Amino acid sequence: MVFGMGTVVIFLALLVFATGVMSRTVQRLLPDPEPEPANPAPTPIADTELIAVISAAIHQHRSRTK
Amino acid sequence: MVFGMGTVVIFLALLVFATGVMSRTVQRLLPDPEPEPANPAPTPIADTELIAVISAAIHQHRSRTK
Amino acid sequence: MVFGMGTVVIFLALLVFATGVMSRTVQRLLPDPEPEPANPAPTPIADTELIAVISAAIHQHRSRTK
Amino acid sequence: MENLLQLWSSSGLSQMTPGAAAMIAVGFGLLFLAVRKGFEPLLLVPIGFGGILANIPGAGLAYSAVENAILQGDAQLLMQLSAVLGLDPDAPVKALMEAAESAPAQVRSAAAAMAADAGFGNGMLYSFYSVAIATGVAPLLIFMGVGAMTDFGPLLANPRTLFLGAAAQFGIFATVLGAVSLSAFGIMDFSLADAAAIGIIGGADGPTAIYVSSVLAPDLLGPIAVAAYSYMALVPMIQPPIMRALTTEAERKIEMVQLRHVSQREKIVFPLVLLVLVALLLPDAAPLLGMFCFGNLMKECGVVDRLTDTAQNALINITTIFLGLSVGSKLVADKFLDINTLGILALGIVAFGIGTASGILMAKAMNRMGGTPLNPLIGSAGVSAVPMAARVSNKLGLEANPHNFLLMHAMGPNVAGVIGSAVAAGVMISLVGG
Amino acid sequence: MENLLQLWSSSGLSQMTPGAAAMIAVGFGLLFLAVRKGFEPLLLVPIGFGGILANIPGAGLAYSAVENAILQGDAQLLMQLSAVLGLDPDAPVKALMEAAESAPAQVRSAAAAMAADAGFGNGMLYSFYSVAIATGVAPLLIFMGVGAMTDFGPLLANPRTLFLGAAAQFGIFATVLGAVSLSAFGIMDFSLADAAAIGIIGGADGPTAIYVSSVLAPDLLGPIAVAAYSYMALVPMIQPPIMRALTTEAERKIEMVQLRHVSQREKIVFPLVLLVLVALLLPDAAPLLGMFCFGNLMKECGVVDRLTDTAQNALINITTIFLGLSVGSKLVADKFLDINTLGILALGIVAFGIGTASGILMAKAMNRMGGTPLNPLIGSAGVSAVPMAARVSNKLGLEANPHNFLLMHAMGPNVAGVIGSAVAAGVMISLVGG
Amino acid sequence: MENLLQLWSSSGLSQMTPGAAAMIAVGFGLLFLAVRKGFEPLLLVPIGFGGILANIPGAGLAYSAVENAILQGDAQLLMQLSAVLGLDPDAPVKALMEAAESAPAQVRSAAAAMAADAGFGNGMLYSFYSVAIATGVAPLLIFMGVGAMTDFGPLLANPRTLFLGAAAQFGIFATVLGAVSLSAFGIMDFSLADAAAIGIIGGADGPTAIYVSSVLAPDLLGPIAVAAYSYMALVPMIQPPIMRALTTEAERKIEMVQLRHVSQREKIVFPLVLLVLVALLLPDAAPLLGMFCFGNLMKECGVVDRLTDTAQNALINITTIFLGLSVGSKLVADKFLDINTLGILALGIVAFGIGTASGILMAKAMNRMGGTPLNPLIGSAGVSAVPMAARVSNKLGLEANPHNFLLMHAMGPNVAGVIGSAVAAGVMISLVGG
Ligand code: NA
Ligand code: NA
Ligand code: NA
Repeated sequence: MVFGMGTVVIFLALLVFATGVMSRTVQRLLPDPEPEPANPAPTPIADTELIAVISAAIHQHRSRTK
Repeated sequence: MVFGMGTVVIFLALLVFATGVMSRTVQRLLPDPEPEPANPAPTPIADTELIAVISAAIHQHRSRTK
Repeated sequence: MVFGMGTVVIFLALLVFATGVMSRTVQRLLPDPEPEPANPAPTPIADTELIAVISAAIHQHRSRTK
Repeated sequence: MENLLQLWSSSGLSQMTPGAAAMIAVGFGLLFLAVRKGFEPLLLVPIGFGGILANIPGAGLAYSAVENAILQGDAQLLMQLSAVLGLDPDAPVKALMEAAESAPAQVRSAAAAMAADAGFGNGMLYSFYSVAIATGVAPLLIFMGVGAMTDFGPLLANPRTLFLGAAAQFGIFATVLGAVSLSAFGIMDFSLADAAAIGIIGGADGPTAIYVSSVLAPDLLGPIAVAAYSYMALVPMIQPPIMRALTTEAERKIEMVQLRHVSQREKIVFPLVLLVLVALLLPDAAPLLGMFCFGNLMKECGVVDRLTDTAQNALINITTIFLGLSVGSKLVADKFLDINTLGILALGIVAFGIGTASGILMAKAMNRMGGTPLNPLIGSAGVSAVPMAARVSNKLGLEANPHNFLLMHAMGPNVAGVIGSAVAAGVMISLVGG
Repeated sequence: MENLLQLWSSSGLSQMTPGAAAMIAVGFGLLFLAVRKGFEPLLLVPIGFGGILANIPGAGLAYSAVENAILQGDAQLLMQLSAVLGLDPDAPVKALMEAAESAPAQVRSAAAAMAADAGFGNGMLYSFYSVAIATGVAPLLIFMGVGAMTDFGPLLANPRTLFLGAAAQFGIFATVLGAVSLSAFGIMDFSLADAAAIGIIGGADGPTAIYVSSVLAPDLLGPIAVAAYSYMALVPMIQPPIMRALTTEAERKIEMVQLRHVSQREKIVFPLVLLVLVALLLPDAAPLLGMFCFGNLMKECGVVDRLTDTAQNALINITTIFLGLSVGSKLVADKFLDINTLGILALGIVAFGIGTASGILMAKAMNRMGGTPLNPLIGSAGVSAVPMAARVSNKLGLEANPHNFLLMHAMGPNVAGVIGSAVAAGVMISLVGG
Repeated sequence: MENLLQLWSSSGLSQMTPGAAAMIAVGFGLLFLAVRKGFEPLLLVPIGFGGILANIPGAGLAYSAVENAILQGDAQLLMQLSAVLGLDPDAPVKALMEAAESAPAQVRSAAAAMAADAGFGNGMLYSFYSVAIATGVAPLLIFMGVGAMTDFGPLLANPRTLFLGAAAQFGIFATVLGAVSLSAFGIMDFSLADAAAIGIIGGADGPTAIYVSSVLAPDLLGPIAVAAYSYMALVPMIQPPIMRALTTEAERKIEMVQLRHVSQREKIVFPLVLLVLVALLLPDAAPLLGMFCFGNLMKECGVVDRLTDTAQNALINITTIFLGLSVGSKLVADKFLDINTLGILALGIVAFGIGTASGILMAKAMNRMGGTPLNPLIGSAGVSAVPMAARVSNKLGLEANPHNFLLMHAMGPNVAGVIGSAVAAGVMISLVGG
């Protein structure tokens, strides 16, 4: 069982090491591309769109509750 | 077959009896906790919340219909 | 392999023929019923309904995002 | 040229038989009823389509590897198979096919090994049937899903309606007697097990009928399933005349008192009460009613909503697809085109009628014995066919009295009918199959 | 009259044994804990319900066809089965049942053929168990789904927390030694394989425990699974006293620096790094960790979202239903009501305690060795029990210091604990099962 | 110490072979293509990952119990297995492995019993393969799902485009001839069945290729599936040069008349017409096209929407996960790293090229024969690779004429190509496998 526990610790120590190497490598060689400017702030919605949204919501609601 | 039909009737009669006992026991010993005041009457929604809701609905709608 | 290719072509030729016959038959004998006037133009929604819809949307949104 | 001949001899046209053609027509008929008439489409579309596939000549989709080897193997293979199955070297194909189904398990597995070595495999629909129905798992999963969709509230508010669900099962037992009598008079040829499986059609519950029939009479599963689902779809046509004939205008006008509120905890405990009764009294109904109670408990307990959602949707839908196609595999001509099928269809509708009548008469009897009066129209809902039969009760109630909303009242006997026919199924398996 | 006797003799009441009654009570107890107390309901509802079904007398739902034939067959069939299984004609039922499980594969298949010919079939829960657990597939699919729901971000931001996940596995190995000692002193009767399977309870990871136990000790799977999920649910009660005893007020107040941002690409590469290490060093952990990494890669790579969605929902839910019912099949009285079960429950809670303590002590030791200080409260999260253990760390941290949000910091050791116990599982299988 | 040696000898590093390392690299290559380049990620992520898992040394995930016993058993077990498999006691491992696959069914089941008694089990990926692919069920369910997502509207509006889908299958048959020639000249070593399975790559339809290959050449399934999906992903690179070379600027500018409206009822009847033709003429295509038509009928009939939804989502996703991992199990080094694999890859791309060219030339020929002119660019879409090939047609059309929207017009031949290659598959199975 000492061997068993030792194996677990050694395995995870290797994983700590490998993860460290991986993270540094990825950060240097493969940085994430510029994050896209997520969801832009919701702009005021025109009346027609409002109606459309609401009717979609109604429709959705009905199809759910039927 | 008479035995068969008899068994069905006796089984369901026992079930009527057991259900009655169960219902009375539960109502006495384990009444449902005070029902939470369900959905409170929809209060007037502030404009910001309205926008949030609508944008959520739009987003939902789009992610559905794409 | 010539037979193989020939079979494919003959099969699909028969399918072209059968499809043509089918389409003409269906169009003559089983025309689609008058299409229902889809979703009627969304009429102005009374205030109470609006509130109901919005609270449904909120509820839906919350139950989704919880 | 040889290739051409090979293609032609393996084509469907060259192998078509009148029986196969007739069964393909039956399959199209079922599709027509399902798509145009709205007859239980969730089951009859897969069943009808599976029936067509099963009868494609030369494809062997509904046959096991051994059956395919018998039907398509060369003379030498047939002789070897005859030897393994313990038949004469020149035994007819029909005898081989029967032996392939009824031989002892080790003989069948030796024959299967021989067919596999000769390159034959199980047909697709046969495989579906083996996994979905022969093991019983598909009807049980459907029952779990149905349980997860059932609201016992109306039943708990008025448990007396369980008697209506009991009475409507009389159709089942009367039909068994009918089937046994037909055989006694030599008109049909049903064993007691066959008769029991046929009777269950009167339970108006598709998965129960399939489950019982897979245990007691697998050969009759095709016509029994088709009859069960067809008649369930026909409930709005079959029941009203019987309901009108057995009730007076005054009875149909009876308004029922509003149902009491049923607490969530009662709904949680009820499936457990039912489970205990089943465990104590009728273990043979434990698979069906156990899965039903399990689905219902998942729904009502409120702490495993993601499992409930899956049981009500993905899992029951997947199961329905395979169940339907598997039932279709039993629509092969040589099993379906039989005088017995007509007998099954006739007995099935009789069972429906008797069940409907018994439910109504029981409601009238209960009114005579006193207590809050029941509108006898809800008695017919005891056959199950959820929720169609309850809707029929509601419709006739409204016709007689425009303020008479029976729907919720009829849901009580309606779900009681599901329990009732599952109990009847357990009784049948216990008496006949044990 | 004969019918009545037949029905009565096949009823549950006439066949009820005290053991079955006790196990049905245990099943209701598990349901109560799951529904009222919220103990891991996703698993304990199906397990509890399955346990009740398994013990319905006469239904035989948890038994194989051969076992059902032994329990319900007539004298002649029993003699034939004894002959096939290589026992005396008058061998007691208990010996037959054991032979039915432990005989060579070909003998078992001959006995199965004989039972099938006599009309006996596998019980529903036995079939579920065969497909879902005996093949190992259900725990693996759960692991895939868990992988598809796991965010390794906090772990990648602070990989040192992997050591906490390693330390907490000490509970596993200490428990194995404990189980072996108990057997050496003659107090219990566990083989080394049994001990290894019991130890894994200390990993606080249900599917891992079920997987290891299905490989090393199928007979103990019932109590092991029940112990694992029950103690996982009890983490908020078991851990806090140990955490308070082993840390000072000052240590609990340590605020941890905010975690760095982890890029998407690191998250994509990490499961592959883990997979390579597993492949190179510990192939016996490859099924568990391979499926875990697969699920995680599907989630992070972002190009197979529809598969990820299915792995996180429909597939894991379906698997959970069958896994739970299958575990329930191991709650039959004659397998569960055993002094060993008490030993398993006792050893399991010891394993939890030691794992919790080891995680905390490791955190304190790492603080002594320098580097950015860790709040030792996150050490206890190394046992896994995701995300409960991390929440417990967070709660105790907030008690000591209202500005101390440990949740994200504790998620690192928490998911490390999942990896750690899967590694420990591989080691066990390699050392004991190989 | 002994424990350490046991762990080391069971580790992957000590058992790693150059072949396994190379195949793990191939697996990572497939993942890279899928994740970074977007090559058919839904299939290539599971296939690539499965390929890595299959080659983890010592894990034996892709091997049956018997194969694992041969690879890891002791000398005595190997001698016993040799005896059962009918080989010399000192037969080399390679001979044993071959016998384990090709021995008669009863011998294989005796060997399996022996391996089970010695404690060996089927590897996880082997189990997935047995259930998902060896039975044929996974490709069929994918086909059902694809059917449930296919809109035949454009095809029905212009049924002549079926000829384009027919012509593009010429790549299949030319490739079969090529593979047979390569073998005749001794360059490769393909049987006729192998050649037929390889040819299907030219059908540009993954599930069809896997289905045919599982029936005719299971040993080549790995490279065939990889080639099929890789080339489908490469369609935007493979097709345009061929399309430009075979068409004139004027031809590419041809605008096509708008498609007529197709009624819902035509769409409902079409899958039934196709089914009848298959039933009458080509039963060997019935499983593939039957399930395809079934899925399409469910979608169009509009009365079983919940089944359609499941077929399009949960069911096809679950199947895709298992199909991909199962294909990965065929990427073990000793089956994949073979000169034949290079031949398959080379023949596959030739098949794609010929199919593309045939489709275009057919469109040009049809224009000469009169009728409403077709833009020959839509001919290339006849290879299938839905909807990629149609998008390529559209893109080249827009390049030549900014008002020329070919997408919907190309969808006709595109779905015709799916039917065409399924028909070709049926022809192959009928001619070669029968
Ligand atoms: Na019923
Ligand atoms: Na753990
Ligand atoms: Na194609």
